[in-house]
Amino acid sequence: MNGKTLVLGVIGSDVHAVGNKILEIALKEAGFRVVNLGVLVSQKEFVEAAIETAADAVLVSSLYGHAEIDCRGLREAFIEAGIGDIRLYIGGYLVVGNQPWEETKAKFEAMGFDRVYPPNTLPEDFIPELKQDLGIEE
Amino acid sequence: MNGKTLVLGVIGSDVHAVGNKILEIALKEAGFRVVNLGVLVSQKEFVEAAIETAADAVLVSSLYGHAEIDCRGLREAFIEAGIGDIRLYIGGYLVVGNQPWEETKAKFEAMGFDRVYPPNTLPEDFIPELKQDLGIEE
Amino acid sequence: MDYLSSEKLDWEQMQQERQAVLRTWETGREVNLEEAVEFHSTLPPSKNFARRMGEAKARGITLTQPRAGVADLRSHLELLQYLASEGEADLLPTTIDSYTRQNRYEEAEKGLDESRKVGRSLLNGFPAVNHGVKSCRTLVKELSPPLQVRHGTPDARLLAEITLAAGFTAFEGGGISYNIPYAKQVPLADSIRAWQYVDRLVGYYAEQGIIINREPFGPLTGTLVAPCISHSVAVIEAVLAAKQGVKSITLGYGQCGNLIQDVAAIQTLPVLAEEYLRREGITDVELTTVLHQWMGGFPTDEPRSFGVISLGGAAAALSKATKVIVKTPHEALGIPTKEANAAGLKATKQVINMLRDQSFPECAQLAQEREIIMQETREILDKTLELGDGDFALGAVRAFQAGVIDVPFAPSVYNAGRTMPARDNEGAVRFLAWGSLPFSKEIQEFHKEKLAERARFEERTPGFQFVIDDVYAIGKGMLVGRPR
Amino acid sequence: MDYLSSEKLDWEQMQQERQAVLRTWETGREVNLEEAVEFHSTLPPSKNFARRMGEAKARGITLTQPRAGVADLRSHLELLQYLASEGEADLLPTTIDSYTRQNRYEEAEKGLDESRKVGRSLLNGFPAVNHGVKSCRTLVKELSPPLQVRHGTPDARLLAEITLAAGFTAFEGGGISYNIPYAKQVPLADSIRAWQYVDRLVGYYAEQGIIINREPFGPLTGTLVAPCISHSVAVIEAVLAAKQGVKSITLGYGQCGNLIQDVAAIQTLPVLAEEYLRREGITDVELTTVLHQWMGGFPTDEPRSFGVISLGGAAAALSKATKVIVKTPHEALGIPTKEANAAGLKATKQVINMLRDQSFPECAQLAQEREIIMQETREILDKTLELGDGDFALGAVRAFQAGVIDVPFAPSVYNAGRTMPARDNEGAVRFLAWGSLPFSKEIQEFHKEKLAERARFEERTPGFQFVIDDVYAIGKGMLVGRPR
Ligand code: B12
Ligand code: B12
Repeated sequence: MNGKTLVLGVIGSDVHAVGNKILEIALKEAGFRVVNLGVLVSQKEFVEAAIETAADAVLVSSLYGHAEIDCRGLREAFIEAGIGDIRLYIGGYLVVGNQPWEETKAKFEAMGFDRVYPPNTLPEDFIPELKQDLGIEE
Repeated sequence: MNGKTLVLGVIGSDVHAVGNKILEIALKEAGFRVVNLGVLVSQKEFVEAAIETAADAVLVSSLYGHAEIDCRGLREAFIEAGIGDIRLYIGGYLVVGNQPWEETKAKFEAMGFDRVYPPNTLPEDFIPELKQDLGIEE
Repeated sequence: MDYLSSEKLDWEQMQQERQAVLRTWETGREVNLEEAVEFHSTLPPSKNFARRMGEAKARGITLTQPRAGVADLRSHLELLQYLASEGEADLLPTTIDSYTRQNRYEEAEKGLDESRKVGRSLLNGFPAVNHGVKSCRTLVKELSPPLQVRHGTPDARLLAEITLAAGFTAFEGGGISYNIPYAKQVPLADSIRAWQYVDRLVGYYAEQGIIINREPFGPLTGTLVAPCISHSVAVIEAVLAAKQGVKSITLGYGQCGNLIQDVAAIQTLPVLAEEYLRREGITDVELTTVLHQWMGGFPTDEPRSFGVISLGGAAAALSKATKVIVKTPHEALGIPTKEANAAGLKATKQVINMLRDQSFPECAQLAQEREIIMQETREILDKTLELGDGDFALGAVRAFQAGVIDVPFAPSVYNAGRTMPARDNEGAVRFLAWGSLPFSKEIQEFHKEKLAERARFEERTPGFQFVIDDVYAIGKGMLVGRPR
Repeated sequence: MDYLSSEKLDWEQMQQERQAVLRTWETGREVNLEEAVEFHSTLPPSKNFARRMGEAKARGITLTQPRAGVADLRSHLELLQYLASEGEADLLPTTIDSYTRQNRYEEAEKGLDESRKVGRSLLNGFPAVNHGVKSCRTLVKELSPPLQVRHGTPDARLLAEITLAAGFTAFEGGGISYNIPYAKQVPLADSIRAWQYVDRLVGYYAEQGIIINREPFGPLTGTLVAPCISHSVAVIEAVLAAKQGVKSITLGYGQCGNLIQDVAAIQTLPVLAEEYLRREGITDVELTTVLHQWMGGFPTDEPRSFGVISLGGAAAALSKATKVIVKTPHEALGIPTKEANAAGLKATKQVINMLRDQSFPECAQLAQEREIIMQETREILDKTLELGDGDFALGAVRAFQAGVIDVPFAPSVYNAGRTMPARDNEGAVRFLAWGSLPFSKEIQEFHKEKLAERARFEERTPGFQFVIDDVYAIGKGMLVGRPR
């Protein structure tokens, strides 16, 4: 255990569960305490879970293409709840169709995500970055 | 029989025989007298056969991509032989690779071909035109 | 749950419920059953999905069908027209967006509005409820091939009312297959009951002489779902549908990747369904089959995706599935362009046509695989019936509760999630752990031995790493997730 | 023709001929056998084609190999590098241009010069003779996978001298397979003799411990060539090669499209070759197999081509062919771009990898198809031996003269061209007319019945229209050319 807590979930009306389950396993194996909210998670549930568990970061997944709509105001919701500086990550298929990645990335960064990951990101691709961000030494 | 004679052949070092055999059958069925020189036919052989058989048109095939080199001077050879106004047709894969068709067509028209056909032309696609060109009524 | 039984709903008693359902969104007002039946009777037989399926079955050929749906009506129509002309799709879909699937019509409306504003679809499907009967009917009128609604909706009562009234002649889904993989908190009894409504509505149309095709969603979570699991769900939903008067049922299965297992799966589906229907005394349902090309994670490049797609086409043709649901070379990139969608259809059609006069030869391995699938499925279904005191509706709820039916990777809290599927040494999907699946000793031994064989070959102990490696394998260009 | 026999050429006596051959083009001077053998011995084993094939056979996997060649050395190198990295080709080719194939080195030189001038290849391949030993060696040095020369040259003596001296470790072709489909007026005795020279050269290398792989060209004209025809040629060329000391032979076959026939064809190839080699007392040759994806006319669009390609990949993997020669989605458009070439490789690799742990199951139909192929081939080969007084070299010449071996659609005047191949009702290639193929009554009846079956199904009389329709069928998205 590395002492850091992550809240994990698939936002909105999205039910893609496979990646979520795999992520949970990979993050636990990497030493995190993982609070997995599963699929169909609302903004409110993310905020509440982050407060309750004193999370260090929230990892949002969105696979089904509606992230643009579902994530609007998410950063603001955290700010309102008094934990506006929590680290926010998002990954998956963030828009409908295959659009230029740089645009998509910029769009979600502007929405307040600290890091935005493209489709098919493997655990081994981002866990090192996550550890670095949270100041975990290997 | 429609009274018209066609000389048929695959020019240069080209050995693609299947289309040539199918063309022979289709043209015979359409009523032409067909003199099929087969594959690996030189310019000289085309000219001689056209003279010998008093052909109404010469149908050159080239499938293997070297037509640009092989057909240079073909029209001139017919002119030299005194039958410079014979109708010349060409069809097949005329250049190496898949290049813009309009350019290829223009290139071969400039070389003296009366009609230039793209790859995968079926007998039913060009026989009507051929008949029209040669003044055959149906 | 006391109220749940598989008995046919009383049409008269259902009218009150219908009125309530139709009031949940304004377009519900447009539904007029009498007028709808009349409209259906004016449609040419070639637009009837059930009929096309029946013909294909009789001729022993495999039809192609894409998935496709965008927010705006015109764009959706153009998309489908393109897939019919350029993609030569035999059957057409209308894939519904995810808000509608969760009955969130307001969000769907927002998405639809914005999509129109920005000129591209912000929704991942066509919000048919928001469009309403009249708009949907435009699709039916303008398109030649038959149309099916494809979605993933636990409570699709309003969606069915609207699309069937509009003239759609096929409707995918079922109380289990559109709940367990597509919802988290919806009690199974609720979705089964909601789908009995849909089936009863289809049954009503049948009583008026309008045959509408129903298709339980075969692939479930699309990821390492062994045939016995999806077959059990398919058979239960077929029986439940038939009991409400449905006359045309297409049984589905998602390609697993081992050719023999895939062929055996398609071959056994109608055999098992017929068997359990007959036990209920039902013999007048036309059963057809559908193979879904690989439903799990795809490779990210187009050429490799074409490979996966073609292999799925081959499995469909060789097993003589009545239709094949086609993936696209953009599967791992995002919702496909219309060109990519047509490309998937064309590659599939080429393979299917080249194999149309061939079938997978009868052989010992195939027979054994069929036997295994049938025995496993019967063990699950018989236990389910036992738990339900002879009733599949009740039995299904209790079976899921007990883990007697258990879908891997399912998001629903009503699914036990105690099995661990993994590929054997030839790539067939087996169980590393079967949780509470009511397998006999014989079947348990079979799975153990199959995975031990793989473990020996790979020189590692069988375990969860198999599952993870197998989840990624096809995306990485393999079938079996071998250690690297 | 008196001089023709299959006996091993005397190496000393061959030296005069070698000197003459090496003088036919200036680059011949660069050949120094001793130095070449030394160069070969410095190459890592991973660059040896024969070795890679042997390993793949032992592991039961199928390797991929593209076709590719452009005029200029740098461009050719880059092309091959791309196919190895992006296309993950296991084995690399160097496809030779058509002038070189006809020994017209001057025209090749012109084409090469002009290609350099205009900056694109005006030649349909790499003119290796014109490039010479040193330039060709650049390829061997810079590329990791093993390299094969692929061409279609009746007299490839100089080409072999140069490319083998350069370090190529595989050489396609044979006295029949690179004459009958690739020439018009070259007497068979001449090309067989020229190829005995090539084989003897390879045998010389073997004597020095350098194993070079030889591959008779399996598909011949690529168009409705029944297995018994290509198998007969493959076996004869294998025996002729082995008699000159060749130790590694890859037997080829061009996919016909009926899966069972294709699998049976690959399975029977080494069985038959071994049988006839053993009769000659030869047991020390390593035999491997290659399936060529469909070699006839392709569909003009890419998605459909991917379908054909994938099906070929499936046939190769399920039959456990040692390698597969890959087509591209540009096949019916022209020489492919490097991207299209890599795309064909990737689609194929995906299919092969997904099927690598599966094989076609043993079954009655497959066994029957194998029996048919073996009986047909033995009837042809035994008659050939009889005509040749026990000698395959002489026998081959006389067999072609008599139409005992007869390749459909071949351009050569030395081929009888009296057979009429057509597909049966399941798409397997059979004979509508077998000309003078020495078929027994039993086999004749088999073909008659198979085509009568198709005729009954199509309600038309069997005849030449079958052939024409079948030639176009795959290009038009079908396998069997049904009437429209
Ligand atoms: C399996 C699957 C399904 C299953 C899901 C079953 C289930 N309940 O889990 C079923 C069949 C039910 C399904 C349904 C639908 N699906 Co779906 N599905 C897929 C598919 C084939 C594989 C997904 C998967 O499991 N991958 C394997 C796992 C391990 O990978 P993963 O999910 O990508 O997660 C990894 C990474 O993305 C990353 N990651 C994920 N989240 C995060 C977060 C952070 C912070 C980080 C760092 C990393 C990260 O790590 C994970 C582990 O490696 C993909 C396409 C593909 N990839 O091939 C489409 C896909 C995701 N689905 C899609 C769609 C649209 C749908 C539907 C709307 C139906 C439709 N219109 O076609 C419905 C949606 C239902 C709903 N309400 O959500 C689209 C999304 C399109 C878009 N965004 O443009 C895709 C891309 C297919 C496509 N090309 O159209 N689907
Ligand atoms: C079969 C085949 C072969 C066989 C030929 C056997 C034989 N002896 O006949 C073999 C395997 C031996 C072969 C060899 C080669 N081939 Co080849 N072959 C083909 C293939 C697959 C089919 C050709 C065919 O038979 N089609 C069926 C017949 C019925 O159609 P057709 O030939 O096109 O003819 C029709 C029309 O074109 C038209 N037509 C033809 N001529 C004319 C003339 C007129 C006036 C008109 C109106 C119409 C017309 O009517 C015909 C009947 O419908 C094509 C690709 C394809 N089309 O899928 C490549 C193809 C033609 N081959 C090609 C090449 C390059 C070669 C080789 C050089 C090897 C190589 N580098 O890969 C050698 C050449 C050897 C030589 N010296 O010629 C290239 C040509 C590329 C280019 N021009 O850019 C092609 C396009 C493949 C490719 N994409 O690379 N080939």
